[in-house]
Amino acid sequence: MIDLIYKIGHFLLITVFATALGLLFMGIARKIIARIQKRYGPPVYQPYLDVLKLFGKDAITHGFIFDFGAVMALGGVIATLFFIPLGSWQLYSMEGTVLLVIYLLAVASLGMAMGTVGSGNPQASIGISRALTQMLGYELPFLVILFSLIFRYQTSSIWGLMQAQAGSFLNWNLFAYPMMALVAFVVLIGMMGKKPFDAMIAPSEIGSGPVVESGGKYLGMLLLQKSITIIIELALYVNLFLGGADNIFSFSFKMLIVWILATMFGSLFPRFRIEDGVKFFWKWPLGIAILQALYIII
Amino acid sequence: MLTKYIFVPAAAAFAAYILNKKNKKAGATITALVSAYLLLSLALIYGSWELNQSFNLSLMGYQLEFLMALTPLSWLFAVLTSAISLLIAVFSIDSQADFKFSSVFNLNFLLVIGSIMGVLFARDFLTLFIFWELMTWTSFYLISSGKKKMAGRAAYRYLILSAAAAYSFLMAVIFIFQQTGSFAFEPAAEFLLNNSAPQSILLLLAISLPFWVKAGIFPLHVWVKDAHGNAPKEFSPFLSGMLLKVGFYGLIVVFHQLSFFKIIENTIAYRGLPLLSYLFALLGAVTIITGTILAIRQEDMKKLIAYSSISQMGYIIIGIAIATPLGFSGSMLHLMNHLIFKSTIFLALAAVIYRTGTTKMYEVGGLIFRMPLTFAAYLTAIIALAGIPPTNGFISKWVIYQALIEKGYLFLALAAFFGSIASFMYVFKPLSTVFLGQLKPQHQEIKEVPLLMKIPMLILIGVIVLFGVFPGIQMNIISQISGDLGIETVNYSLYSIQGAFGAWNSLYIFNVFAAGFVIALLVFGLAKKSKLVGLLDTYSSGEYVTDAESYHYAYQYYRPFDRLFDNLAAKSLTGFYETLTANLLKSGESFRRIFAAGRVQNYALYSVLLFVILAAVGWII
Amino acid sequence: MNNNFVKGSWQEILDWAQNKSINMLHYCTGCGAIELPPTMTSRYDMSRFGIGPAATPRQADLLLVTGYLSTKTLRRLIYTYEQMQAPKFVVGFGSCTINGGMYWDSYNTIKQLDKYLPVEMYIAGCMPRPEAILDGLLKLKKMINNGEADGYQRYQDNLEFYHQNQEAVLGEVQRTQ
Amino acid sequence: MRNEKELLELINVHLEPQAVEIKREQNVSVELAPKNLIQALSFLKSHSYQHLSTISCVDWLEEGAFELVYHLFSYDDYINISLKTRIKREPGIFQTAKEIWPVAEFYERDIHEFFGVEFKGNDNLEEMILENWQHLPPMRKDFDTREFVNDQYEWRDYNGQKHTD
Repeated sequence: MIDLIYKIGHFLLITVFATALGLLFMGIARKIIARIQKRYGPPVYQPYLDVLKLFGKDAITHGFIFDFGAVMALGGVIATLFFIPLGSWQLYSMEGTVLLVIYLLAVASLGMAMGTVGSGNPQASIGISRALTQMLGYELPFLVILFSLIFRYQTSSIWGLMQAQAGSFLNWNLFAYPMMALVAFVVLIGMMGKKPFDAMIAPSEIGSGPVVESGGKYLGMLLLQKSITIIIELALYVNLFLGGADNIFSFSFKMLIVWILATMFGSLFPRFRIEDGVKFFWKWPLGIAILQALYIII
Repeated sequence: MLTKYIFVPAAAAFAAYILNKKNKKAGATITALVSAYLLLSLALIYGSWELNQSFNLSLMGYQLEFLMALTPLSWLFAVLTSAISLLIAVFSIDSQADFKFSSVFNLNFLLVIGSIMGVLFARDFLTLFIFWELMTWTSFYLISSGKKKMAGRAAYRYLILSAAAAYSFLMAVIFIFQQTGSFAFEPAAEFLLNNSAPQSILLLLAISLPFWVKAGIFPLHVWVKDAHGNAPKEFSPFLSGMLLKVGFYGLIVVFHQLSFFKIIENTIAYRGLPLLSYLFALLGAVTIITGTILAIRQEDMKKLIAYSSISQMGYIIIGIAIATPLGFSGSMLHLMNHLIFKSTIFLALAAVIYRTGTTKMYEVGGLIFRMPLTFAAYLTAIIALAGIPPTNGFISKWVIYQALIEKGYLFLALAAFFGSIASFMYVFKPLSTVFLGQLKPQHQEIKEVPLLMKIPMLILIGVIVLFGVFPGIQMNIISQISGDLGIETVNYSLYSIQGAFGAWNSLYIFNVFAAGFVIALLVFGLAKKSKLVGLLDTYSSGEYVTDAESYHYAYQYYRPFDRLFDNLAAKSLTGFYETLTANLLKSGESFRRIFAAGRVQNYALYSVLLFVILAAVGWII
Repeated sequence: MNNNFVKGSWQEILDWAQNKSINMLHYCTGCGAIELPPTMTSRYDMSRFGIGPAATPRQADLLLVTGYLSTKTLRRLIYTYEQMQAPKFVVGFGSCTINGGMYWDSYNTIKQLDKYLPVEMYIAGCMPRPEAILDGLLKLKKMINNGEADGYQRYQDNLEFYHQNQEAVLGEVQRTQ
Repeated sequence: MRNEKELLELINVHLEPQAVEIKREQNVSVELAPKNLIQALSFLKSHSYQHLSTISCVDWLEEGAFELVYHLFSYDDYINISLKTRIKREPGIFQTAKEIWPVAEFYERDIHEFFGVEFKGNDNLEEMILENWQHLPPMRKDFDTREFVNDQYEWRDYNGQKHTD
């Protein structure tokens, strides 16, 4: 019983922490982009206010699939979160293999896609069709990278991959396999839908794409989902390439560094057309990833 | 008694044909009863692997022996066959009410079941060949009894492929018979092992040709799409779920029981895998990629899922070809799981076709509010197909990935990853265009399908989740098969599988999922209640929309992606294949004159050569 | 515990959050839209007050009517307003929305926006400069924080009045289902 | 390649114009009787005047006539022609030019909407820009905009002082 309560408490704690951290990161990103554009920018705590406001607003739904999609999107990322080691914090991360996490993230994407397309708005469908196409673009190099990492360290658990880089910081995959880390960084930007790869949420062409019909608490839930997704993706990157960390503070710090770099990188580019984005991913990141993988397996 | 599995369906077939003339529902009911009987009696003989049976026949001085036996492999396939035919038969009791050829359908369906049983229990080439041909022809009649006429070229293609493959099989078998004086598997395997390796390999390739064709492996997959597009909607689940798999049964028999892998064991190898096996696996990889790319382009839901079947067959052949314990277990798991989720998809689509009468995806939409259970079945199945935990589809793909990474087969893994990620795209297309989006005005009055059609879908949903949580049930029989074939077994328990780099534990996954969803539900439930509005009340830049028909994004859903592969697809659609086949047939007469005087084994060689040529020109359709 | 007190304070918190975070849907009907880019970008940067653009009415809190409204546009504006979720605010922009402005004698331009939609406030000018816009929006924030911006409630309470006026100039009005 | 003079010669010979005028370089104005107009259009189209820029309409209230102006352009001559014709204001019926230029259908629809001119043979004369318009066509001279506005809209009340003109 105590064990169960402890576990439930742990579940809630991690969820709340990741949400809060993700929202903070989003606020930091807005500030950074503002400064790059020589603006003052909104306060860092702006995303918290946004979420609070959205949950206070009225909302409309387009039927049960719209509701189910939002719940599935948020539930999917929360479930994924428990498999990721966050510094020394880990719930099920021993069982969490990298491939599992990649596919678990798909649950959330599927939920979001289903719910938003269920609204009956064709702009949502167009956004989803773009998002899925782009996903094929960036997942392929990323999976090749995971292939090489798993083959290199002979373990597929994230914890194990993190442990394999222990010792000096020169053991980090960032320094051991810099090309791979670079490819993963580009993939990370694609995953987070940052600037060159944001054709699926193009606000002025397709009315922000997938979230076109989401208002009020639906948008709030998708915002929470987005914030947790950011944390998952950053944590994955930090664990795989920056050697993880042994406490949550230095782990958060490492995530912050990656996030700031990704934000700055993303604020410099115009937007790829969707097939050009896929072509780009299959040309450079995939090519480099394959070369790196060949180097490792031979 | 193994013969009853063949003769009971065969006898029932004619009864069904006659009775169905009186009552439209009788045929399907009989099929259901027979399948249930087969399933039950198969369950009773589980474990008695020593069961066998033989007949002797004296013909023209030859002593012919027909051998039948039960192995774990054939037991599994037989159970799958009877289970899926039971579900389909229950489904078609109602769905065939307006089907003109339902008598012929049930006649042929029962004959197909019987002949598959014959193929599965056969332990000699003659029995195998007889039932194989019976299966091919009856299933061909079944396919062409679909409401649409099977296009002449498609039928031609199917016949050419099957007949050529059958000839090559027969030639090779007769050659072996001349050498050993027996049609049985064991002496043949012994002979092949001791024979010179190149000749054995050639003979075995010739023998395996019909199985490659049936499994729909690139470049012999050209018949699959047309067969699926034209088959009656109730037969599609069986065609994709079971009939393609019988090809894999044959391949496993050739690879393991006829000791193909033992023969090539010592040939040139790549990363510890004989080059020929690697070639097979590469064929699987190409199959995955072509099937996937073409599936994304389809506008017809049955053809889309047919191409998806082709690509999923690629995973199975990769696993079988690399023949590691994990690979074999993974592909057997995938074989079973593919049967389950693909039948679910086809049944759900059959329900849609039953209600709307169209297979074009852009002609329907928004059916979720009219057919929620069909939607649930489709959703569960595609989650499994896309390999998303916690369903059975993820487990099998996960095991196959582990097998590929373990050995470092980069390019096979790349194809597997590609197929898996891209499967999100093609399974989401019917979800989005058929079930979600705007409901067409002419479909406003549609109702959910009748109870008898719901039951099979419900059962299949249950099975998908069950095997997703307890893969140990499947691993139990798979480990017996591996043991029987002499492959090492994989460690497993009821809800976990030990991979090469870490274990899969479905119980944890399930717990965590429950926790995540509960938290999300809490967030959702504690927030303000939302107001329900109609599907046409959406953001349309201020314009008031009244026309649901034009407000549904369905046609050419992935146009940007398709644009990347337009050149490839255009090349495959030129009919190159047909013209070359026709030219080959024309020159066949002169070929015959030159080579007819040759020895029997030459025939086998020519067949193989013909096939290599066909394969080379048979660029994807 | 007084239930009304709890409700009241919760409402105050929501009002506060609302005033700090406003997503505006700029309905670019006239020349006023051109004044918004400088207001949003680095010169004036309205995002430092928590005001940002929204892509669709579902996500928006504030409807900016940036210029004259012909009757044809008014029909779309009403539809858009009804698609927005409460709490929602309307701000009229420039003299055209106040009294018709330079289109005062045009046969198909409405003269007073507040007869058709519940306007929280007008920003005068032809066109208002970014300073005026920022000043107006800051006043709106204050109003929201004090709970004075209650247009959506006024709209509900006087539905008859608004519908009558709308139908007087538009004939039949299509509304959200 | 004709110049303006040659063009006028061509028109004088073939088209029975009521008045012709070279307004300025590359701009020619021709007045025709209504019965000759459609024929003139097809004649000019066959003589390289293939582009119908627009059709405009002028309401001559005192003279009781609508003046229809067809603006043609030639990519060979680089000359604009304005073909003008006056039709009776009541009942205001004319032939369609839809058979010669399909695009004329839209211009005629527009003129019908704002002036009330009927075009025989054009069956697509529904509302295009206005919505639910119940009054006189608004561009006619006898449509009193001021009165309509006073009627339809309310002026804003500035502390009791009504806005008046």
